[in-house]
Amino acid sequence: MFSKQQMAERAAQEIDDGAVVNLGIGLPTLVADYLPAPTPDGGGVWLQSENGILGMGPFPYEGDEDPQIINAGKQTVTIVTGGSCFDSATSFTMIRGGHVDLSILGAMQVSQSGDLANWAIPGGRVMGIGGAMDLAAGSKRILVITSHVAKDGKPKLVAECDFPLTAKGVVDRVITDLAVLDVAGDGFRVVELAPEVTLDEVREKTGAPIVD
Amino acid sequence: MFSKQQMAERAAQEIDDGAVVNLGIGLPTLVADYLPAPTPDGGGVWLQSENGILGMGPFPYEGDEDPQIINAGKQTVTIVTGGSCFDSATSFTMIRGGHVDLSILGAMQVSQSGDLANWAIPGGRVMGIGGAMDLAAGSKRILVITSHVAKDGKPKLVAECDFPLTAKGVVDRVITDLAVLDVAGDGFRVVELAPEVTLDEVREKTGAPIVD
Amino acid sequence: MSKVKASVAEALEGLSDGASIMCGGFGLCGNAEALIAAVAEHGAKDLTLISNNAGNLGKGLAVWLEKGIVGKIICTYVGTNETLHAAMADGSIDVTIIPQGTFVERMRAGGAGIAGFYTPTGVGTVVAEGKEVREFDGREYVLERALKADFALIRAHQADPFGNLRFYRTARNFSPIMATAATTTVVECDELVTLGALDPDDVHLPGSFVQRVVQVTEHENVIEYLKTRPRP
Amino acid sequence: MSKVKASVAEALEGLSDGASIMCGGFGLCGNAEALIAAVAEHGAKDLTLISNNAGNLGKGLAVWLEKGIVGKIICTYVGTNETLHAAMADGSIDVTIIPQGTFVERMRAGGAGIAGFYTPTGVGTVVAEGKEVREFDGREYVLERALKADFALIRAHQADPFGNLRFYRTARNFSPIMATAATTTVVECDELVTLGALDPDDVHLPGSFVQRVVQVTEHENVIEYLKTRPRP
Repeated sequence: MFSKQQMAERAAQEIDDGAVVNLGIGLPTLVADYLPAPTPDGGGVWLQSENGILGMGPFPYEGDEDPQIINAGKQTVTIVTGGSCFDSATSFTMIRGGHVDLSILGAMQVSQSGDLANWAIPGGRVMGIGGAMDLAAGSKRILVITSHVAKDGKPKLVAECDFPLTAKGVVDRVITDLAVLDVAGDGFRVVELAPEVTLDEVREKTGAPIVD
Repeated sequence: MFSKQQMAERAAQEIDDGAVVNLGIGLPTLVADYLPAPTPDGGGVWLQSENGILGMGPFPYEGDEDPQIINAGKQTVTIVTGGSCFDSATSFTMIRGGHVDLSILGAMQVSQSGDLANWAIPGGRVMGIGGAMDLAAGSKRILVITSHVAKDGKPKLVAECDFPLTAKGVVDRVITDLAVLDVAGDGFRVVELAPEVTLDEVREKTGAPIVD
Repeated sequence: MSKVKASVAEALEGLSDGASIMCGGFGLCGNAEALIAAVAEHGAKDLTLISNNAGNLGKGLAVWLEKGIVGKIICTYVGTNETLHAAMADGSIDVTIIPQGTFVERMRAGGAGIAGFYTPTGVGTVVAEGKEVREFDGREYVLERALKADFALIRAHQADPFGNLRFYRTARNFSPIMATAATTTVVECDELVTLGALDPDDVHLPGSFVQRVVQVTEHENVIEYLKTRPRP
Repeated sequence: MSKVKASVAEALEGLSDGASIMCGGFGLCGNAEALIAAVAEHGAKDLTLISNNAGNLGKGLAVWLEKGIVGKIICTYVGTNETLHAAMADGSIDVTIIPQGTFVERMRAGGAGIAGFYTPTGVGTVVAEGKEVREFDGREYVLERALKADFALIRAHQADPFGNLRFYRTARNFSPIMATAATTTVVECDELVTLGALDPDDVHLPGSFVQRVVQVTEHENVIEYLKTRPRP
C-alpha cells in the first residue's frame, strides 16, 4: 500500500522542471510538499491557483498571514519570488487555454475512457463546481490521485461513471493507494503496484477490466 | 457654410463632461482642438485611441516625441495626466462593449437609416478596415462629420449606401459643411443650417428626402 | 458630475427592487464590504446576485440571504456556506451553479459586446443540458451566453477620480471583469489617489469601466481558513 | 531548460517552412525588431503572417514580403504599406483583411480555449459573408472562429527568467494576447530582470504564456508619422 504521503511523492515524479501545475483540493494539495520550489532561473515547479496566482508558495509563517492572499481553497497562502497575481478571466485563459501543464485532481469516479466525476454525489449535498470543470476540460494533462475504493468499499475506477461527470475523456493516469494505473479505453493498465499489493487485489477492487 | 474648424467646434458641442470619445482619422481629429482637457476631478473629455490609450493628449512638443507612444493613426502623441495604456483586447472590450460614449467618424456615405460606409470605395485601392467596424458597431453613439458632398459632387447622404458598408443602422447625427442633420429612417431631419445655407440647397445636395 | 461619492449610500443611488448585482470577491476575500453592508440596509429586495460564493461563515453576502432580499443567485461554489445551503434546501432562492471559468467568461463577454461563445467546459455534463453543443475541429463545445448586470460592487486597492483602478493580490479575482459587465460599477477603494498618481502602465482597469468611487479605509478582511506554518 | 536564450537565432529554433507566426506591434511600434530581422535571414518560407499591418515604409515585416517568404497574411489595415499593396496587386500573397477588434478577439479566443464567439462587428458587411449570422436578444451577431499560431514574436519592455512580462506604453498592443495564442511565444525584451524584480501586481503577462526570452538592448524604434507641436 502507498500511504497518502507516498501517493503524493509518486505524483510529484510526474512533473517536469519548469512546469505549471494546479493542485485540486484534498489529497492533491499534499503533492506540494514534494515539489521543488521555483528557482531564480525560472525552473522548479510553478503552482497555479485559479483565484489568480501563478507561483503560489507555502502557508505563511504564523503572524505573516495576509487575508488578501489566499488560494482557491480560501486558505491563507504566500506568493513565491517571481509569482504574479491576475484577474479570474486571465486565470481561466491560462487553465482552459492549455497553459497549465498538469492538473492533479481528486476523484469520486474515473472511467476506463478517462471520464472524471469529482464534483457531486447523487443525492448528496451540492457543494458546487468551482474551477473543477474548467481544470478538467482545459489542462494539458490530468493526473488523478485518489483512494482506490470509496469509503463504502465501492470501486472508484469504473467501466462507466454513474456519478455526475466533471469532464469526458480527460484523465490520463491515476495514482491510488494500491497502484499507478493508466486509462486504456477498454480498462485500466497497471503501470506500477504499491508495495505488498498484488495484481489480483487491484483487479478485485477495480470496477473495470485490468488490461495489458 | 461651416468651415472645417466650425464643423469640428460644432461636433465638440455634442460631448458631455467626463465623456470617453474616440475620434476617427481625418476631419474628426480636428475636434480635439475644441475639447476640454481631462481635469483633476476626472471631468473634461477623455480621448480613447484603439491601439491602447485612454486619455490621449495632444502631439508632443518638438523633441519630446516617444516612438512607443502613438495613436491609432500611428502618429506620435502624448498621454494626459490620469491616462492609461492597455492591450488591444481590453481596448476593443472598451469599444465593442459600449464603454466609449461617442465615436466621431468620417464617412464616404451615410444612409437615411444610419448605415455607414467609410472604409472602401468600390474599385478603389483597399486601405483596410482597422478599428472602423468595431467602433461603428460598438460605440454608445456615432456622430459623423463629413463634407456634404463628395469631391465628384455626388451626395454622401443617401437613401441607401452603394459603397461597402462599415456597419448597419448605427449613425445618429451627421455634421456637414452645410448643416447638422439627424438620421430619420425615411430621410434626414435638419437640426441646424450652416450660415447662409438654405434648406433648398441642403435638399438639392442630399441623396435622400429631407423630412420634418 | 464627479464619480467620487461622499458615502456608500450615495454610491448606491438608483438601486431598486429586482436589480441584478455582481459582487466581486473570492469567498470573503476582496469583498466590497461596506457596499455589501449598505445594500443589506438599503431596503431593495428581490435581487439577482451574481457572485462566486455568495458569502460564507454567515458573513458578507450571506447577510443578504439571511435578510431574504435575494431572489436568484448565479454562483460557482457553495462549499461551507451554510446560509446558502439552507436557502437552497428550503427553496427560497433560485440558485444556478455554473463552472467558474464559464462564470467569468460570460461576464467578460457581456462587458466586451460578445453575445455568446463556445467553450469546452461542461461538455458531456449537466452544465451542457439544454444548451447547443457543436463540434469545431473535432472537439465538442457548448454555447454559453453573455452575462450582464445593473450594478457591479467591487473593491479596489487604489482608485483615482476618473476611476482608474489598481487591485491588491488575490483580492483582484472577478472584480475587474464584473466592472466591464455592469451598467453601473461602484468601486469601494482602500485609497483614493490623485489623478496622475498611477503610471499609465500600472493601471489594472481603466476608468471608462467605472461609474462611481467611494473611499472606505476600514475593512474587516475576514480570513475564512487560516493556515500557517511554524517559523523555522 | 531555461527559457532565456543567448541569441535571436537560438530563440527561433524549430521554425520551419509553412509556419504560422503572430507578430506583435501596431504598425512599426512595438515590433520585435531583432526577431523579425532574424526570421528574414532564417530561410523559412511559405509563412502565414498574422499581424495588424505587416510592416510599413519598407521596414519591419515589409522585409518578409519583399523577400517572398510569406504565403498568406491575416491583417486589419494596409494603409500606406506599399510593399503589401504591391503584393496584393500582383496576387503573390493571399491577404485576408478583418476588423481589428475581431482580429484580437479571435486570438484571445485561441489563447483562452474558446472555439468561437458571436460579435456584432461586421454584421451586414462583407466581413459576415459566408459566416453564420444569428440573432441574440434582438440584435444580429456573426460567428467568428479562434485563431492560433505556431509562433508569436513579441517585444516586451521587461522580462524575468520565468517569462513574466511588462510592456511599455502603446508598444503593448496585440503582444500579450498573441502570447496566449501561440504554441511557442518568443519574447524580445529591452531588459532582462532578475526573478522577483517585478511585484506580483505589476506583471502584465504571467510567465506561463511565454516559452522563450531573448534580451535585445538596441532597437531602431521607427516613427511612422512624426507629429509635434511647437513649444509654447
